[in-house]
Amino acid sequence: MNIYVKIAYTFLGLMIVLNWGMLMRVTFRKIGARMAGRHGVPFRQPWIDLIKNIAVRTTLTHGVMFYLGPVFRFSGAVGLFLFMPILFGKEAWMNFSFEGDLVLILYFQLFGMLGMALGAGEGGQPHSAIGISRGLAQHAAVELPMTMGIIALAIQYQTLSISEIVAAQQGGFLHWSFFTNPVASAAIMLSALGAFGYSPFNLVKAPNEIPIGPPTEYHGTYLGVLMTSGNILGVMETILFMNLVFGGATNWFELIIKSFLIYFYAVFVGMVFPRFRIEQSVAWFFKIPLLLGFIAILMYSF
Amino acid sequence: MKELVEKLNTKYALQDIIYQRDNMVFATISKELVIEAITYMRDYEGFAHFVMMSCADWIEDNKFQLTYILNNPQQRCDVALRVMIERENPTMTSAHHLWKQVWTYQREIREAFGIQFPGSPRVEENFVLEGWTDKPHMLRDFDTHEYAEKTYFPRGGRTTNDPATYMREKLYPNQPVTAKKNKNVE
Amino acid sequence: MLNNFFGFKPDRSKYPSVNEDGSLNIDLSSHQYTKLWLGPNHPGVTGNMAMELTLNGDEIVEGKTHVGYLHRGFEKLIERRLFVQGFPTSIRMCVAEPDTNEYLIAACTEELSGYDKQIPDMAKWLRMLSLEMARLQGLLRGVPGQAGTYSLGIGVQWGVYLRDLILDRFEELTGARVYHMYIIPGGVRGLLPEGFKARMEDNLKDIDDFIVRIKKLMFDNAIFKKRSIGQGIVTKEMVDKYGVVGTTARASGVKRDVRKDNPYLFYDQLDFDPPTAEEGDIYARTFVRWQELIQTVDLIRQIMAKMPEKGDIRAQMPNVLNWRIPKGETYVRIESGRGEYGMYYVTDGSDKPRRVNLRGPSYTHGVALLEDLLVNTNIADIHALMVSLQTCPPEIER
Amino acid sequence: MSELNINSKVQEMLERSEQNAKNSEKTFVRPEDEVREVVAPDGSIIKINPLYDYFSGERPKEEKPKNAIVEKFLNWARSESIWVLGFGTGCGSIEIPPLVTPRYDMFRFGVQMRPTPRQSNAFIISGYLSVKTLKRVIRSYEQMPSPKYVIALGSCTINGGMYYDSYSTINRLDKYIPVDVYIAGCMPRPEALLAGFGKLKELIKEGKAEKANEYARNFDEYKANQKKIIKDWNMPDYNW
Repeated sequence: MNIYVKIAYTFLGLMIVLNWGMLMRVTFRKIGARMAGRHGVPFRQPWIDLIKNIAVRTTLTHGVMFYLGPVFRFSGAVGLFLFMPILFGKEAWMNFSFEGDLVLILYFQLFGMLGMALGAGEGGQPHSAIGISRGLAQHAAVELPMTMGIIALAIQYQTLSISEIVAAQQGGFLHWSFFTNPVASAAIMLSALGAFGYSPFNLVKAPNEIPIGPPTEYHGTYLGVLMTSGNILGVMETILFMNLVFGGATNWFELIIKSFLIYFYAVFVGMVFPRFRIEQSVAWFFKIPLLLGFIAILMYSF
Repeated sequence: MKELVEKLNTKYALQDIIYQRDNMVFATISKELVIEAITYMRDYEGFAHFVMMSCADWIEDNKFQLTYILNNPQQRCDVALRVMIERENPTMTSAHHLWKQVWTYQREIREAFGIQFPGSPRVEENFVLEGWTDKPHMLRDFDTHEYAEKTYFPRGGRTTNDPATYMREKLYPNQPVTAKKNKNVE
Repeated sequence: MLNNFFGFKPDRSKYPSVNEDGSLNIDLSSHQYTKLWLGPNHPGVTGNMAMELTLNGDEIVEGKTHVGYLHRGFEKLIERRLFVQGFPTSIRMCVAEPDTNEYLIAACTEELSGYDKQIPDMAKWLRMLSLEMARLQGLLRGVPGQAGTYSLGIGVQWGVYLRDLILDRFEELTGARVYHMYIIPGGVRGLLPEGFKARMEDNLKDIDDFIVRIKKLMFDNAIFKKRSIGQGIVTKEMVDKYGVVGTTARASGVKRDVRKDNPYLFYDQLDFDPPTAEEGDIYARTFVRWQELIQTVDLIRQIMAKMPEKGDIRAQMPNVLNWRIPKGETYVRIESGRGEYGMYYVTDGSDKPRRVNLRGPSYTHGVALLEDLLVNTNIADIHALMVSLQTCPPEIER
Repeated sequence: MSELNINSKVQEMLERSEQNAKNSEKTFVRPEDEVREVVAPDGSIIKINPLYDYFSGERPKEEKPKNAIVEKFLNWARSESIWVLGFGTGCGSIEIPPLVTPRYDMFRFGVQMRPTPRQSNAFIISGYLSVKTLKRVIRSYEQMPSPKYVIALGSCTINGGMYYDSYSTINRLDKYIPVDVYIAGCMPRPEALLAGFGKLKELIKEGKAEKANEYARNFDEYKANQKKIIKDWNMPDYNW
């Protein structure tokens, strides 16, 4: 395929992912509202919020890193998108995935968080600093079991390429890693709860403890960029878990259904559970998910 | 209740004993004895619950009245001890060592009435006001209306009527005045 | 043992070191401590209140409360208003449960002027109904609010909706939604509207359903238990030392309820038993309040059943505009949703009170007790601690 | 020959008198705001003046809309997405929980709560303001990015209401910060608040809600009023 056509497809894909992310978020806000018995925000709300944030007139800065924080987060989200095969078997939507992209994806997950840490530190708000240190601590705890599960999958399929992992899962739902390797899948999906950042693991933004964590000082366009990258990240995380555990997607319809259900799993848990404290959260990930990750690796090592 | 008041009376020479309710008595005690009395009541008579501490300004007599209200949770009775202290350079012995919440009351009274409680923790800090430069705000001779009119920007068109005269004028304009007229009408 | 390992708690008896005068030796320039102001603009602080915290990591080594952001000078304002003009002013002292203020100032003026024996029975029953409804609406916000502090917001949404229904009943009964001015000196302002009892019973049925649901949502929830058990413990010894009252004292095993100890109105004719717990932590306090919610629903049913159909609702009172009360002083206490709520009232024989002083439970809970409980707490638990002590800043500063 | 030929003795005296004048100014500086020397992590000693180093001392500027047609679209977006600062300044904040719960659900109208002033553009002054709170309100208001709107709730913000004679609460809010919408009543019902939001939306759509620019234009007047009642002014004149 021509590289220019490829770039055009990538931009189109990014737009689709961004809009799907916004729609998905607002749908879950509405579902949450219905649980409470409310109507909730209208479906157009995230787009209007984005326009309004860009339309804010005053912008002020605390320094260079304050600019770069949202940029880092956005590049983390876009990087995650660039190297992720979105639809299996369609060359146009494989993006720039290559052999060994799994390692790069794991790195990009952390990239946005590090950018936020630098930006929030420059902002000087104590709540930002507390939030981001909580975020990094929890991220380390989430990464460990998740990486163990992913390594177990890599050993199982003998590859570090996401497209090959997806390819190995084709041919009926019983070929999904969820059924062929339940232990590793469980480790990944339990730590996925932490990656999505819904309650009980929403410590980073914890609204009534440290309002609202790292983005406290961010406003206007900065916040718009943060919101955009947050929406892209949300979808890309679901696509990652879909590719690893639930057999990927071969068309857009399948992608929408699967990513919606995976996201719904995180929101569903978040609706009925309060929030952990940071040490409880870290301890939780170091108990069952980590144990499952160990077992998964051991199972395929011998 | 009666025996207790008798006992306290012989020990601390109470005055103006008023039985407000069956289980509530008000009495005046001298300034020097009050801390001793409430310590005795807490330790030996079971008045473990410190209800509140309050102050009233009797500007006509040039006195402040400090009231300590104690409650006996077992016997379900209350004793309120009044202390009259001079209005000039008012100072009172602190009771913060008896109950943990007393310093809050003392801090508030220090700010509102200007009564000093030497030794009470954080008593010099402001409690509710910030940057207050006028006289203590709960004194009777501090006119809050005048202060508000002078300091803030009252919006025009606000009228205040004395309810008694206003009602009489509006509702019964032809009726002669029968009720005793108010002295304190502003 | 394992639990203690994960819930690592530093030993605050060793550091920070204590100076000779008893203050903590905190050197902010040593990079060990952080000064953090929480509030007044902070969604995790109940009401408009600030806390000056010194942190070591995210553990609090010293906490100071700053109040006064809601100070309106009520006690000064009432001193320059007639007795009856004091009513609309006084009920705004605490917005969470305004009816208790109404009853207190009515009871004080009646007692001092000697009219307390002439209040008709019907008025007393209606007063009790209004007070219990006020307690119910406060608890409907407060009980799920405890889970809300741990970001379990769904119960709050249900609870506030049901509270709106109770406020509708208040509107029927009194004409106002939040500030009712229903209890006036000498009686109450009106009889029950037609069909009130049936509509109230409908709402109480909804609340029964809510009570069951909230139990599953909160008290059977593993993470809620994990966050609240063992946190913010008020021991039995602390109850008298700090002047702890109400549900907070009852959750520490001290059965103290003004409705039982010093019955006012017709509370001695009702059949109830204040719930207690022994642990004294946040979970126990919330659980006691949840039982209190059940009991309040039952009390409203009892009151509506025992209440006479008709009767006088007001005693023969003097012209309130020329009303003079002889010199005297009194202290009246009742049990509000938060605990003993009292008013000290001094009259000097003129047509205005000499001194009015409110004693709210938050005055001790929210300043002295909170400051001591804050030490060694995680900043994540501050909101939960404040809500569990039912801190209501407007009644601290008035 | 230079015109300003001040000899060194006089210069010294002038400096001393200037110094004296500076010292005699009554300043309310909290201990943590005083100029101090701090040891940086690398061991060097740096001087910190918190009031000037932590805040920008720049005056607010008027920010006029640029393109009328684009502005019309942006105003529509602003009106449909009102982010309210979650700062309950008075007893009116008891009516905020009903607004975000099933009965009155203000999310339907695009009104949402934000916990930090940086991200919010509407400020509900919920009732009476004591002087102590007013100080915080001014700071929060100035930290909000323009365009920003103020909704004043209750009679007490209009003319003092029930507390007209209180020594602690202000009487008129519009002397200290510009107000877009007043909602009368004590206390106003949630429906009144929803109607107030509707009114604010209309104002924004018509392009009339430019009170942030008015604040910048009449900055000195507002500051004079604020400083008249806040006796211990220990913050910068305008803090971003």
